[in-house]
Amino acid sequence: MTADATPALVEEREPAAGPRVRKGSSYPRYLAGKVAGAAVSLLAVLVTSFFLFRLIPGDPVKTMTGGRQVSAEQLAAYRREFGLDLPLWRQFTDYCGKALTGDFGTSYQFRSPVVDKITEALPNTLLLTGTAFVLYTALGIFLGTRSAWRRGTVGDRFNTGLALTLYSIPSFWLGLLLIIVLSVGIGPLPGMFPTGGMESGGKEGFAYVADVAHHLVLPVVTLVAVEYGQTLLVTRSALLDEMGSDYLTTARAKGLRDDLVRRRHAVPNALLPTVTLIFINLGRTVAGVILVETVFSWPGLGGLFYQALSVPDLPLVQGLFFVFAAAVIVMNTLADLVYPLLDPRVAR
Amino acid sequence: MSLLDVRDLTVTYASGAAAVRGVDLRLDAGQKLGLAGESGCGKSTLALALLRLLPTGTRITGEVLLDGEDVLTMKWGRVRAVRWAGASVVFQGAMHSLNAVHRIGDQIAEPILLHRKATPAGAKKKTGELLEQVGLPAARADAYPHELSGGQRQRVMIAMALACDPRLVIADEPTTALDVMIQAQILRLIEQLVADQDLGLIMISHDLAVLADTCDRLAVMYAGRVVEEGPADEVYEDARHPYARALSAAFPRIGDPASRFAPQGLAGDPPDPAALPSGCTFHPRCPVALESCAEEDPVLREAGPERRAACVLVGRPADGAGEAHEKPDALEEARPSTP
Amino acid sequence: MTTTTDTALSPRALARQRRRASVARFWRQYRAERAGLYGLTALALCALLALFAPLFVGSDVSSVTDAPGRPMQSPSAKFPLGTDQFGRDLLGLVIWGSRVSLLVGLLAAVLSVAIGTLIGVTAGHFKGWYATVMMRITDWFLVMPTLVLAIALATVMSRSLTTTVVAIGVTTWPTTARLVRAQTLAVETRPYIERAKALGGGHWHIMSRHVLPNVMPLVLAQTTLIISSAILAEATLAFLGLGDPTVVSWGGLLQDAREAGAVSAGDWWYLVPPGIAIAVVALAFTLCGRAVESVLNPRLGVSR
Amino acid sequence: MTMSPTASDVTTAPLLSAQGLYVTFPGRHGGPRARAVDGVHLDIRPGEIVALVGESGCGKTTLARSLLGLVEPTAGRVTFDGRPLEYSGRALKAYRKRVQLVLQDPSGSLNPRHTVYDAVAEGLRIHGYGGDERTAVAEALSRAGLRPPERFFLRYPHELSGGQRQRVVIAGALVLEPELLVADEPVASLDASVRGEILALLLRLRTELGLSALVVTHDLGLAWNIADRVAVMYLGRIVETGAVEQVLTAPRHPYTQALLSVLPEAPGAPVVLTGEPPDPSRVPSGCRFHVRCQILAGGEAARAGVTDACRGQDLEVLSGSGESQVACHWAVSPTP
Amino acid sequence: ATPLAPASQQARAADDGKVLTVAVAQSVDSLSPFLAVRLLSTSIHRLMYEYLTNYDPKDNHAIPGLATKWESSPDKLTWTYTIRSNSKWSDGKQATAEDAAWTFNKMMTDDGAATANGSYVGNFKKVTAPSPTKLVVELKKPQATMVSLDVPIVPKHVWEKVSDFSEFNNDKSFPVVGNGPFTLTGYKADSYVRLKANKGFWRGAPKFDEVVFRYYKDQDAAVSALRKGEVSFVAGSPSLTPAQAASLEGADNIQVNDAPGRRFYALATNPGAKAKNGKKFGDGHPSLLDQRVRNALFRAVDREAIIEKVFQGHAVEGEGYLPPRFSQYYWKPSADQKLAYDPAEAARLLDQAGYRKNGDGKRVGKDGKPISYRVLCHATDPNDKAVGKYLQEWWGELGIGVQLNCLDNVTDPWLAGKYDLAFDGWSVNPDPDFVMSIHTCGALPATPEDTGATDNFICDKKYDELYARQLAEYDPAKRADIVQQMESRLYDLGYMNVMAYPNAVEAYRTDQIKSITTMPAKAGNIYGQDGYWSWWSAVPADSGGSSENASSTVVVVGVVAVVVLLAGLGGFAAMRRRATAEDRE
Ligand SMILES: Nc1ncnc2c1ncn2[C@@H]1O[C@H](COP(=O)(O)OP(=O)(O)OP(=O)(O)O)[C@@H](O)[C@H]1O
Ligand SMILES: Nc1ncnc2c1ncn2[C@@H]1O[C@H](COP(=O)(O)OP(=O)(O)OP(=O)(O)O)[C@@H](O)[C@H]1O
Ligand SMILES: [Mg+2]
Ligand SMILES: [Mg+2]
Ligand code: NI
Repeated sequence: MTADATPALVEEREPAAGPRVRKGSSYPRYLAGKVAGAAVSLLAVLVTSFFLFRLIPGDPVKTMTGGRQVSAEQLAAYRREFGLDLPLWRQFTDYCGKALTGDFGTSYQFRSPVVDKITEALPNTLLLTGTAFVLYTALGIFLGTRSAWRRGTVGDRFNTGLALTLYSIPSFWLGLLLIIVLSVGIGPLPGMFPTGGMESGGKEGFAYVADVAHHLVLPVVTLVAVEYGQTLLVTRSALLDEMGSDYLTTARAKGLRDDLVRRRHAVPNALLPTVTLIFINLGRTVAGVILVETVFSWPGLGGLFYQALSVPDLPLVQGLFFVFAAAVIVMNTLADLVYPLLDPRVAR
Repeated sequence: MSLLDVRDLTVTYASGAAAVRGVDLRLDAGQKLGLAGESGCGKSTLALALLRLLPTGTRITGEVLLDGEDVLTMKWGRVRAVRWAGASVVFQGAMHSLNAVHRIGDQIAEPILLHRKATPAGAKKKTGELLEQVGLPAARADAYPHELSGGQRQRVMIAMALACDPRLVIADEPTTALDVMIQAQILRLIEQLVADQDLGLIMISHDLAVLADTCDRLAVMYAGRVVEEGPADEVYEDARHPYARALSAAFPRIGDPASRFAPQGLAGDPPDPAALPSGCTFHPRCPVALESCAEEDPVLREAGPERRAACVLVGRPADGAGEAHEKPDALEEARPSTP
Repeated sequence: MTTTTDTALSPRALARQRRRASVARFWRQYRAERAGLYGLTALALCALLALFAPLFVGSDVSSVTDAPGRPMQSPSAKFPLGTDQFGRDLLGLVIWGSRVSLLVGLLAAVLSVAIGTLIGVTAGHFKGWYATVMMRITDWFLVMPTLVLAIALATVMSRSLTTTVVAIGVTTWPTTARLVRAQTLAVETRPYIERAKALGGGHWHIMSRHVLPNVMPLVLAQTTLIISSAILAEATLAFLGLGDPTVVSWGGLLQDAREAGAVSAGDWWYLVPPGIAIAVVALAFTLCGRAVESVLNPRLGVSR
Repeated sequence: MTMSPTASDVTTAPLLSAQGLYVTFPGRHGGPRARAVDGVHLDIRPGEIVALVGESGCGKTTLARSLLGLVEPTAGRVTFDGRPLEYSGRALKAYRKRVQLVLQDPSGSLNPRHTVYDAVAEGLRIHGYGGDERTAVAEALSRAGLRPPERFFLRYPHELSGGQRQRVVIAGALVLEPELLVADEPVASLDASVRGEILALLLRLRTELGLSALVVTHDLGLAWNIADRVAVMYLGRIVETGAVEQVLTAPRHPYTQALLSVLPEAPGAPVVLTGEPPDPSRVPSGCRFHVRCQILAGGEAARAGVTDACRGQDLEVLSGSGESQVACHWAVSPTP
Repeated sequence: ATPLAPASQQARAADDGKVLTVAVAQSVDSLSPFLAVRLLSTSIHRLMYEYLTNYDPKDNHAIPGLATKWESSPDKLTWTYTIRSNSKWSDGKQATAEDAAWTFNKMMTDDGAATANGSYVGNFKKVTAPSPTKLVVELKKPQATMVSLDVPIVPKHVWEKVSDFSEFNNDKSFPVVGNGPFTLTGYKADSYVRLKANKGFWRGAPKFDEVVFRYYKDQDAAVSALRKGEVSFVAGSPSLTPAQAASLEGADNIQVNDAPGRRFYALATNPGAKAKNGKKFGDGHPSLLDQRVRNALFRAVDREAIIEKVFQGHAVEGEGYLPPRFSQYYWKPSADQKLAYDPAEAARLLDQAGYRKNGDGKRVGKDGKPISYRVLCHATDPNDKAVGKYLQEWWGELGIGVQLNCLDNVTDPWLAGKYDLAFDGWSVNPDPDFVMSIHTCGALPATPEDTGATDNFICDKKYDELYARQLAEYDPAKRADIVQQMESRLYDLGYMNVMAYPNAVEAYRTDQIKSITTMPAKAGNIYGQDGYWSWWSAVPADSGGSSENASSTVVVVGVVAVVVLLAGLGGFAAMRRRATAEDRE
């Protein structure tokens, strides 16, 4: 869970049970099923996001006015303004109705449409998590493949050991250490990177890009460090599962070179669990990385969510929660749609 | 010079299991050799050893002369060239020997292209021909393995084995998992192909009856060793080695009153290749074991024209095998494995 | 023990003997896993430390009023890891904190695995609408971004250890449920289930005698792995200020360190040890979990 | 060699009887339903061994399972000892004390986490056996040929050879002292050399305990080895039945003939039926075998003038009684 | 030096000018003066817009802002402000009384516009601008804040076009028209706010060309940024921690400003929440209604220890209600009035009040149950949690349990009166009227449903009388005396126990800021002043030359080079492996 990296090792064996759908179904039917499932899930998320946060004790309107002197009439007026005077079910139907048209209400604390706040922060989050995602996925797959192929060697043991170790490190802690070491600088080591934020501001063109890239380094390094292990381990064990397979012996018997056996035969077969993980990770990129965003003052969705929760800014919280969950659902569905392309056994 | 000449081949797995222990075999072009023996006796290991396909850490000694060239001492590059082009394998369990994510056509064409036997277009054409040869429409090249039935997959494996026109085909239990009727189809197909192309064929099975029906010669393995070898019919009908005899007796002949209500088996458990019994490895289960069998490990010896068997009773002046044959009770009544 | 002749044994004794034998076998195989041994050793040390913490640090390490040192002292002979902002001995606190971190990790994992196993086994065994509903729920939890959900739960409830345990437990069970269900489905297709049915065994018999023992190894491995992530999760929640501020835990120490400004003040001794402790324990559990998994799961064992 | 110890006596009442049994499975994703068992009458008399043979996928296992009440038939009924089988949990439990199933795959039939003792005692525990469990288990094991039984008590399945595992499974069935044993491919996954041992055991149990048995197999040789009577199944239906000697030495149904002809040592040219096993979700009309029938293809049917009947006229379901019967227009036509 | 050398000396010249970068820990809630309530946003509005009046940085008295002078009618109901004619909007238009009138009128008529500062105009009857330089405000009843109307005056010609004031955030098009010392030129949520110096500002142009507020979620990151010179100033939220201050004190080129704060830090007691209509609500512990209990609790709080351990010297021990910084109102209890730290006396008081220890050493309430107080604390405030730990132990000694209830948002239980004690603290304005008013009965909510101005539901007749008297007193000295009497009363009541006056601990780089005005000038703070003095007055240091712009590019280039190098090495290694793999199988 933390480190946004739930039992990684666990997911290893998941896909085998997951995407292998029953034989005999055709792709359109399969597709329709998946999409319908996703729609149901989205609806469920909408329901929960509405009701879950209503459990936060307290009167949203009093919270919104922050304890300033307000008369009962004014409070009532606010309630009316935000539709909080309606019976709960009406609030819910209104909310759903609007949500379906992309309107998640107005943030209590920022006084601007939730959608605006989200679209404002979304690119920042995507920049951070997207960059990290690409890097840790590539690194994880590359090292995982090598590790599996040379299992038992010193290199493999070092690789998995390091990955497991980094994987066990709390990301926020690593971030803090990196700030001390690489940002503040210790001893002879100069502080090379900014301590936080996404940009220094006031820059344009190439300087701007360079500036953002400069700010991006440490958070991305932190994320990559704690995340690549999962991909590595999943790839490695998926590949190991395939290693003993007869079709690899067949491939070798055909006279294929070792690396061709790996690239052409082993890896494509072992890809499914990794792909599942990749899509899960991709879905999570939107939820951002609350911790890393906090440590590095990155102006993303995670931080926004955390801020919104502490108020609590219900419309914003609900909207963000929905977006987070929707991203995962959409990605999962996409993954389901991609499987058949990767593995013809799926969806037939 | 024979097509394949295996001399004193031993294979020991990294785990210490001596799966093949000193096997000598010869095979001429156009000949069909059957290799039988119970499960785990080392048949597949032997087959894999012929092309050096065993996992790293396995110790292999002896010689495997393929057209006079020793596979075991070749450079890897040469081994790869020999693989499939010189000798190909139809693996046990075609279900798993095909790569599930590639179309079968591509899989068949892969060795063709790899060994540069044809251009991509040529390979495609050849793939179609091969498929038709094994009785599948060429259009099925676009299918994925899971879209085929077990018998069809086995045919694909056979087509693939023939892709580079090898001189030798090793078929490892090509019919074991199949229904009787499909088994018959496949066997017929193999026989026909061998006859047409003048290949050397090694066919592995534990079904002695099937091998006897298909092959010219038959070798029976027990615990990593060939214990009997000879013309197929003779070995099946009249085996010299007690194990081979027990094995052939296990296949009832329908209509033969002797086997009606008289199933025959062989008591005892197969030996553990990591801890083989002393002396003749078969002696703990042997109904005609002598005391000396516990110490002396007999080598293959002549047991008639073109026949060899590894039993102390074979080739004795008072032909032990014959003697055992006169006491069929020793084998006939299958007994529970109680001491 | 001398080998009593088999004939004299009662079924109960047989069962015990058998269990001993299987434990011994498990241990023999486990010993072969070097990483697992390291993990186990580290864990044993931690567990001992946590269990006997009262003996050598005493519960007053966390007392602010009789803190022995000055605030933020760097490591010295008296305070091997220095002191915190109240002047408390950090070594003592880290040791003391292991109790909460391990406890929360353990409880959360047990909760999570218990829910997951229950739902997984029943959903795998009973087909039909029950399974469909359960799996929908599971899937739903599965797609929730866990940390987000845990934060939300921790916010909704009051700040206490129970909250932390529940928040972690409630958000991490679906993976277990999915795994257990997959395993249950696999077990259910095994002929011995059919045999048990043919012998007259009912649902309860099949689930308790056949399915459960067969998913147990998975559950065991899963528990170990989840403990590891639960410890990380506890630290995360505490770090985000969602833990109980009055108990000493590793994550709480890290948050204290950050709130006290230890990072920019360069008081590494405040920051580094709890982090290392978390990483070491999480790693140890992960290593153990993987070792257990590879011992108990022959499929993985073969391929390694 | 002695012959047929308890020859089938047509007059005794059957112990187990399937009457007009149909089992269909829902088709995949709206496809046509699979008629796995499609009208079967089958009687098993006390002390009789019946072999049910047929190629893969013809519905043998489904039939066996429905006899045990593990699948509920879509139509028709199973009677045991004259009483129809009830599908309530309690009735089934009582029934399953008297009828036992031995499955195809001995390794799979044993829970890898249960010792031999547990596996054998399981049935006793389920049925709340009152007597001395230990003695009962020991007895069952030794009867199944695992002697001395104590030596096997603590073994796990993986510590046993395939043959020993199958014996444990059989012991587990015997311990409840059943009246009937349904053995689904009892030796299919065993090595040829162990096969005979297990079959001999079944025969011995029949003589010692008077057990009746239905042995499901695709191996005709097995039927020859141990059965009194054989029923040949094709695509969910029994197409030929009768005493073993008669059916296997003088088959009347073209399908039985083909099956026998492809046996390696069979005399004459093998009749290799082309194509894959037929699909129970698309049962041809008329004689269900006609699409693959070599007699029809070879023109012999035409000579007998039954071509149209073969193609269009459904055949009667064979009655379950012991006498020799065949479901074939050509075979029953005056000039076969 | 290496290309990766730290760019420490950088008063960063963005394009051409000197930039003052301020690290802030708060995010902007809104840039609309009608909506913003957070300290950061209102400080920014100070820079963007001129208010009618301002506060003298030396002694906080009202001085001219947009208004050059003001006078009230004798009945204090009509106020006339003279608007200066030398203040121009940044788009060149003249700022006039019309703008001010429009601003106030908008707030009076539009609920959306009243969101943030509506309380100032709640009492206004009419606001008119008879001439461009004259603004007349008519009141319904006298209002003390007429010379401290902290309301940004916005340009009418710009804001007229806004349709929905409750949703307009003023953050879409830049530069934003204003007439303050700086003009808002850029804003990115949770990233930065940029303001450019207004060269034509009537009081004189600021010395820095630009002020940038950069958002750091993490205070440590902000401090690190200061150390590196990425920012010129760190305010802390609300102040730097002792550890940070201690470490910065030794650093080169960094000045730590440890100013006596304007805050008090107190322990509020729930006096039994009730509304003006007499309705009681909430669930405060009944024992707390006994003054002896409250005093006993406070006597068990070792303020010295709190100053020493929690604030580590960066605070002054709390006594009276108002911090010593406001010297004319500052009050201290006399020696015998003082509730000095004395646990034994505390125990005695509790015994006396009838709350005796039971067998387990726990004091039991009248209901026979052991007493355990719920203490409401701010989860985001480390001090609350730290002091809470001490309370647990101190009161534990007394036999009283403490349950720390730390929440991100305490508003709800607070307003509902669902707590026993709570950590409380207010920033005190130069005029103490507001912080005094929140303890009057008049501030109670009208009904439990309303939200009153009250802080923690204190309602004391005697205090209220004093409050009324000071309101009517126009002689500053006499008024101060009454205020002190109020403080004394509050002290005795024991509902508000001030534990400390935390210092405002902030730091800036002396190599970037040569001088900066604190407020009050002597030992004052820099961030969050009433007015724009600090940023307007800050003088850039001359040394700052190297531009981070360049250096960061260099660093990026360096990093890219390293990455490429590593990738190349990796590729090379992989190729070599490939070569050897030939012979592997
Ligand atoms: N990779 C391996 N490592 C160690 N032992 C092995 C390995 N592969 C096979 N063996 C052992 O070697 C022996 C021979 O195995 P092999 O697969 O050659 O038998 P087989 O005759 O082909 O059996 P089957 O008829 O079941 O296919 C067996 O006892 C087996 O357990
Ligand atoms: N649960 C089921 N759902 C749907 N179809 C089934 C099911 N079980 C069996 N079938 C189908 O019913 C037909 C008969 O299956 P059955 O297992 O009885 O055959 P069998 O004769 O035992 O074959 P084998 O010799 O391969 O064991 C097959 O086509 C099979 O696909
Ligand atoms: Mg083999
Ligand atoms: Mg079957
Ligand atoms: Ni507050």
